[in-house]
Amino acid sequence: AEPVKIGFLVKQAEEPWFQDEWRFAEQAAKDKGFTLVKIGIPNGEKMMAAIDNLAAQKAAGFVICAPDVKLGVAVNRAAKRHNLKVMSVDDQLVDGAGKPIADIPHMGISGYEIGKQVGVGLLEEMKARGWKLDEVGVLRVAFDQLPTAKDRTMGAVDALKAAGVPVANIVDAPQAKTDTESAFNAANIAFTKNAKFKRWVAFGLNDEAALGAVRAGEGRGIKQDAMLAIGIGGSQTALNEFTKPTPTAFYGTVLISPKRHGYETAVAVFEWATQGKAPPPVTLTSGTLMTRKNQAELRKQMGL
Amino acid sequence: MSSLQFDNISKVFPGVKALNGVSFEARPGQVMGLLGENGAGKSTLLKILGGQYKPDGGRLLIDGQERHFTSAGDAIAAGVAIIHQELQYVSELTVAENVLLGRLPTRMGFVDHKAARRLVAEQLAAIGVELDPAMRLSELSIAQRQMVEICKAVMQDAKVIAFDEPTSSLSHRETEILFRLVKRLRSEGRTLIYISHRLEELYELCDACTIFRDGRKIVTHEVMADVPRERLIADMVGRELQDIYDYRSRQHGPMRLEARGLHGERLPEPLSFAMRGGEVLGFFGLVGAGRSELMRLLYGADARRGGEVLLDGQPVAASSPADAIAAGIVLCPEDRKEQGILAHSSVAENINISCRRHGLLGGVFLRHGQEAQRADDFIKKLRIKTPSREQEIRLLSGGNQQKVILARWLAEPGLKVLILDEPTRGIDVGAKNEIYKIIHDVAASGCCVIVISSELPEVLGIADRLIVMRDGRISGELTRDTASETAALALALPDGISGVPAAPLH
Amino acid sequence: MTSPARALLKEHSMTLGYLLLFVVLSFSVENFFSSANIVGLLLSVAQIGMVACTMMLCLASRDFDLSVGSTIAFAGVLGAMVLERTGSVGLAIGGGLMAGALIGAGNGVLIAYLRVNALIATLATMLMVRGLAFIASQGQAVGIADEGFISFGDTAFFGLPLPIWMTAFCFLIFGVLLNHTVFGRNTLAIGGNPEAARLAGVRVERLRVWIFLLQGVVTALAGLILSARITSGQPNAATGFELDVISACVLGGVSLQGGKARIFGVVIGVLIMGTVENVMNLLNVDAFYQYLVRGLILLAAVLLDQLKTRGERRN
Amino acid sequence: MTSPARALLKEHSMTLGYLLLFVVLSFSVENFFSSANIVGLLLSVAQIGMVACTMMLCLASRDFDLSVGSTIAFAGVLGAMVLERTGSVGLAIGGGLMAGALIGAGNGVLIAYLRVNALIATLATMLMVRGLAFIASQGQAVGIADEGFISFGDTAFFGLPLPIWMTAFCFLIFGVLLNHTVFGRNTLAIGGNPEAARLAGVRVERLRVWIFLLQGVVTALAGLILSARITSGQPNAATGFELDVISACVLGGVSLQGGKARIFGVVIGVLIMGTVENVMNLLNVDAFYQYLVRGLILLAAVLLDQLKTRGERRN
Ligand SMILES: Nc1ncnc2c1ncn2[C@@H]1O[C@H](COP(=O)(O)OP(=O)(O)OP(=O)(O)O)[C@@H](O)[C@H]1O
Ligand SMILES: Nc1ncnc2c1ncn2[C@@H]1O[C@H](COP(=O)(O)OP(=O)(O)OP(=O)(O)O)[C@@H](O)[C@H]1O
Ligand SMILES: O[C@@H]1[C@@H](O)[C@@H](O)CO[C@H]1O
Ligand SMILES: [Mg+2]
Ligand SMILES: [Mg+2]
Repeated sequence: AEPVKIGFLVKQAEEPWFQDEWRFAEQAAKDKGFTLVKIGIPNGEKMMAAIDNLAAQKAAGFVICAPDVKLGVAVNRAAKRHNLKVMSVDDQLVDGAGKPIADIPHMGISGYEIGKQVGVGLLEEMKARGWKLDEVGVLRVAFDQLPTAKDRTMGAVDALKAAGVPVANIVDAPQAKTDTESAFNAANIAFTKNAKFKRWVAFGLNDEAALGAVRAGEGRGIKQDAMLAIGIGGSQTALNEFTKPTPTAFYGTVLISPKRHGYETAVAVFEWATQGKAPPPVTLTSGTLMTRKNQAELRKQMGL
Repeated sequence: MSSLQFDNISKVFPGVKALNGVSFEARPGQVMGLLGENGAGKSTLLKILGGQYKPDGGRLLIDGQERHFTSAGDAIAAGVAIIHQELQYVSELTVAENVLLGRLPTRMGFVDHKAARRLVAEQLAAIGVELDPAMRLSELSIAQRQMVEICKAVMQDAKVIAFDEPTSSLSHRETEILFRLVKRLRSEGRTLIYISHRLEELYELCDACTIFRDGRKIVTHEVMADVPRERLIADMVGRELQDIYDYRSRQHGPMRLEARGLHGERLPEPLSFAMRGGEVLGFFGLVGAGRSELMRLLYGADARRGGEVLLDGQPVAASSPADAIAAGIVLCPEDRKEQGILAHSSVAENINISCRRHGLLGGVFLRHGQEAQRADDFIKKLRIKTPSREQEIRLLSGGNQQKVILARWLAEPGLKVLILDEPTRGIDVGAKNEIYKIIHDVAASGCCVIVISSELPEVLGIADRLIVMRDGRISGELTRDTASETAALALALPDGISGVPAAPLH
Repeated sequence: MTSPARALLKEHSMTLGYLLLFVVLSFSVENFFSSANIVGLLLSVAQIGMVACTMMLCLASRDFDLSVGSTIAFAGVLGAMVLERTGSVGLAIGGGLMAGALIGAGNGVLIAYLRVNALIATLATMLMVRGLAFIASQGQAVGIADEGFISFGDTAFFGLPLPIWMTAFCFLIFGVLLNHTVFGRNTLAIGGNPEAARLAGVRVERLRVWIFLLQGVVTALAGLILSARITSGQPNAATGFELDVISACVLGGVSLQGGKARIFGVVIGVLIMGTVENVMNLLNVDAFYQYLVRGLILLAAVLLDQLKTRGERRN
Repeated sequence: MTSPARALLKEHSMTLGYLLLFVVLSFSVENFFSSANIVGLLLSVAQIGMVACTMMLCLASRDFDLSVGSTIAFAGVLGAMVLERTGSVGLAIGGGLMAGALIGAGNGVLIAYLRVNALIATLATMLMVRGLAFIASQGQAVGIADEGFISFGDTAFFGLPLPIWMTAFCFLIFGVLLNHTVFGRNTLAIGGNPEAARLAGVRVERLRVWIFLLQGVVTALAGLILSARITSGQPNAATGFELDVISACVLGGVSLQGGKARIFGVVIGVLIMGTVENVMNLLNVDAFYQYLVRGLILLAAVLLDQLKTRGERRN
């Protein structure tokens, strides 16, 4: 018999995170003996085409990280129409009213929770360094066009606020695109506007954003001893910083596991389609703060 | 039918007073000729008549009624049709669509292509032009495109029709057709305006004429036939001119340029010719005879299928115009607008583009002072009418643009072969005379000068020797002594056609 | 070969080329030639196809429009919002189309009357309209729950979903418009030689505004259909869409220098774009290599066309 | 006013306008006129500025290049990879520049000799080069640890970091190239009328290849500098960069119809782009409204320029 086909659709195929997810899903396909079809779906239109395409290939089901969570209804309808099993990964799909769609099982992170972890990580290190909370500027590299980016950074902000950081110290640096250079330019301006702060903490939606802030700080003499940044993802961008001979202001990153997300979702959909074993409605994975010190051991633990 | 009256019309462009209080009147059933040096303001006046420009002062009256056109559409609606000096067609549309542009017949909202083709075919036939209305303009020769333009104007059934140098890209056959057409339109009682630099033509067609100089009207002669030629020229250029060809016999040097078996895509067979230094060689033929094609092959502008060019006995490896120029061969192309001018560049830039490579500072940097000086020299020498060397060339009158292109090549220091394809197209008599002088001077310095012209009197007037082409072949050769209009035409026309009325020689 | 036969062959070489490709793919790529896949393929180019019709006119008149992607997003968002507030499908569609018309007319006025360079003008509207889409929706997708509206996206007639029919209809309409109406012929004329058109009495400015207005309306329609298909108005939908549409047109032989357009070519251009994408996904081509392949195919298609025109010139 | 004075004023109206804007902003926007901010502003347009120099030539010759964004990314990735493998800064830079030259020359050959439409050709290379960047790096940022290389991004002379000096240097070089060499003049000539230029002895094809080659090299240099600044080669850097660069050029008065270019205008165009962005962030303009403002400013700038040219025509 022909091997079962399972699709794995991700919103940004170019992003290292999704490359990793795919890699682990591929691993699962090999282990369990099914065929994985990987398609990048940068927008709603491409997403619909990809689902049609899966149906044409007679796939049994698919895992999806949609370009927008509100595409939930469309995903659900299309899956039903073609009789495909579907499960979401990373970002949970919602309906028009913003309620999670119950029919679609989900495994992922909560952007907001991960953001909170960033905030907590920053607070702890500030404390360790003995910084006074009201003297530190908080730099939020913002990309609010992207819902998950907003969730993450607001999570961090809330954690910091809860610990007593004055609201006035929180500075937004909106980046025009999600790359490092845009973050650099945005951070630069924020530093200019708030020269009164001698110490800074910074974060953004991903490692690239945090890195841009770090480089901008260095350009203005705000070096490792006066700045702390924590990224999200644990990508190569972060690892590159950790391998530098001297520590930089890029203090850490909240590592989330592409392995579990990729491997387990692919297996779950496969088993659902072949054995009728429905996955649990929601599985949330957590992030772990990875720093220069614990990186090696943590990555080993995660199987990276 | 209607009379047309210009009353004290003025038009100023930055740095140029193109028209300065011009008044005259043209009556129905009359062909009014307009004459004047290049840049005298003739085309500007027609553009005002056509609603393209708004005059800065003065009135335009049709049938005694003052008219204010704000667009070309207004003028058309008022019964005015203009055939512009710069052809205005859409190359990707068909003949029928071009002719009926803006007025395509429709049926129930849809274009009636069949009716359009029929209408245009009828009109073309009535004029005497053989053309398939379904052909695209891009497939036609310039002369054919010109005939399409003429047909377009005629089909507007306008009361006032103005022709701006319509014959400048026509050869004998089409010219004949045009003349017949103009005469017919006159007999229908329309008001006609006719601009040309060819005096013979004006004498043949016009009833009256108005002469311009420097934007001013000099005089209107009510009866054209009564005005002697010398008088016209003197009024136009403001000085006396005797023999405009100014032929001077020269000593010819040794064999200098040899074209052997040049073969290209559009030529049916390989062609050869040779000439001595100091010689002026004329090429005559009807439109499409292949003269331009041959010269473009020689110049490296088109890909050669075979053949070689020898200069002073040495083969010239000209696979591009740049190579030819480096060897001292230059070509002044026939289609000024498409192939000659860099429209948005200055006069100075257009003059210096090629020759500047000789005077570079350190082999790299331009010498701006020197280039400016050179431009000014040529502007003076060729009497180019321009407010300054920095003026964009497209703002110059057609004839003056031609002079700038000529200056570009005269500025070449190592000039050995000068090829001029229709060099006096659209040029006034005064300037023609200057160009002929230059041709003779260049030849006298030992260069080869090749002149392609569709104006028979011109080639006969200036060439030492004449090569006649027909259908892509060299059909014969005439020396200055044996050359005559009849002899040349006999060689140029397809076999069996003769008795073409020759225009009177000067 | 006789000359008319050869001309015909040349005229339709792109079509024949595509048919050949299609047959080859049908035999070599599993699942390609199945009704499910063909429908999927056609659906995937429905939006591009619709907008390519008017983009063809726009390019033919020597203009350019970068704002179509944003307009798709904005019309979708607006439609979804109106639907949310009023519950009326008619109002939602009317509102979306009206917005498209306004955006298009705005582009047209800027370009035709105020003589702003088309690239810059439509780049500016692209930014502004995208901004409006974000502002109106506060950056969030606007959900659509109305079944009537959603059915625009997936009701099928004779086995083909509505969006495909709409696209086919657009090709028909605009084909006729281009070839058989004064509007179409004048469009080619102003693209081929604006001065000549003006001198012949064509109201060039007005025509250009109309072209952009039509483009706006059709694009908005595409946006509404998209929002029905994905059951939400997405402020960041269709980014990069403009280049896809323009590529499809150019692949189909529409000249960026204006004055040249063939509706048939555009159909083929659109199909090529869709087929390449479709086959790559069927063959599970790696995402990174997809960039490479897409680039190569684009090049191959125009090179082929180029060689053909060259050969033609030689004859 | 005397005519030459007026001409001078008209010639530099954009510059004067910008200076005025600058003064107004200095007084009205807090922190704008501070050395830190000005340096930041200049840094933010360093890459755009460098590439705008060659893009100006490209547009002036009536061409178009969409592949610059991808080339920036690829050169950065390649440089970082070479550095990683060999540890040699020279090889890294050499490799990056060489790759840029090849990409540029490839574009040039496609466009000049194979006569592929520039939009499609460079769209194809844009896709392919981006693909290569992803493939080479496996989609991951490539870290740079070499201090020597990193110093290209942040060493300062007289208070200004190296990238700014490089950009200034590019403006100087290409300004001289455009105005004071045959190369520049011929570039304008082929943009104005390629056929006339060819007949006037310009080796059109060769020149076009050179222009693209230069563009490739300068873009690669910009990519290498960017990678030094962000201490890694990122395969998805500089998306959308091409439109920014082209906008800056057009804002600066470079005509997309070819034949017109002024280096001074380009400098101003680049500065306007950077200043708008900078001020919006200083003023804390909401991200969604930034789209709107950017569009409006773009429009305002070209409209102003347009009105000026119109006024001129009226006289
Ligand atoms: N748009 C324009 N801007 C500036 N100057 C112009 C413009 N159009 C014409 N001119 C100038 O006005 C003058 C008259 O030009 P016009 O074209 O009417 O001459 P003409 O008599 O038709 O000459 P020719 O016989 O060479 O065609 C010339 O000096 C020309 O340079
Ligand atoms: N672009 C073209 N495409 C196809 N045929 C052409 C083209 N240009 C010229 N021809 C044809 O090539 C032949 C030679 O034309 P060529 O221009 O060399 O003749 P000519 O004697 O110089 O005439 P003219 O007075 O028109 O310049 C003619 O039959 C002409 O119709
Ligand atoms: O978009 C993010 C992606 O960047 C990765 O971080 C996983 O979660 C998704 O929501
Ligand atoms: Mg004239
Ligand atoms: Mg000729």
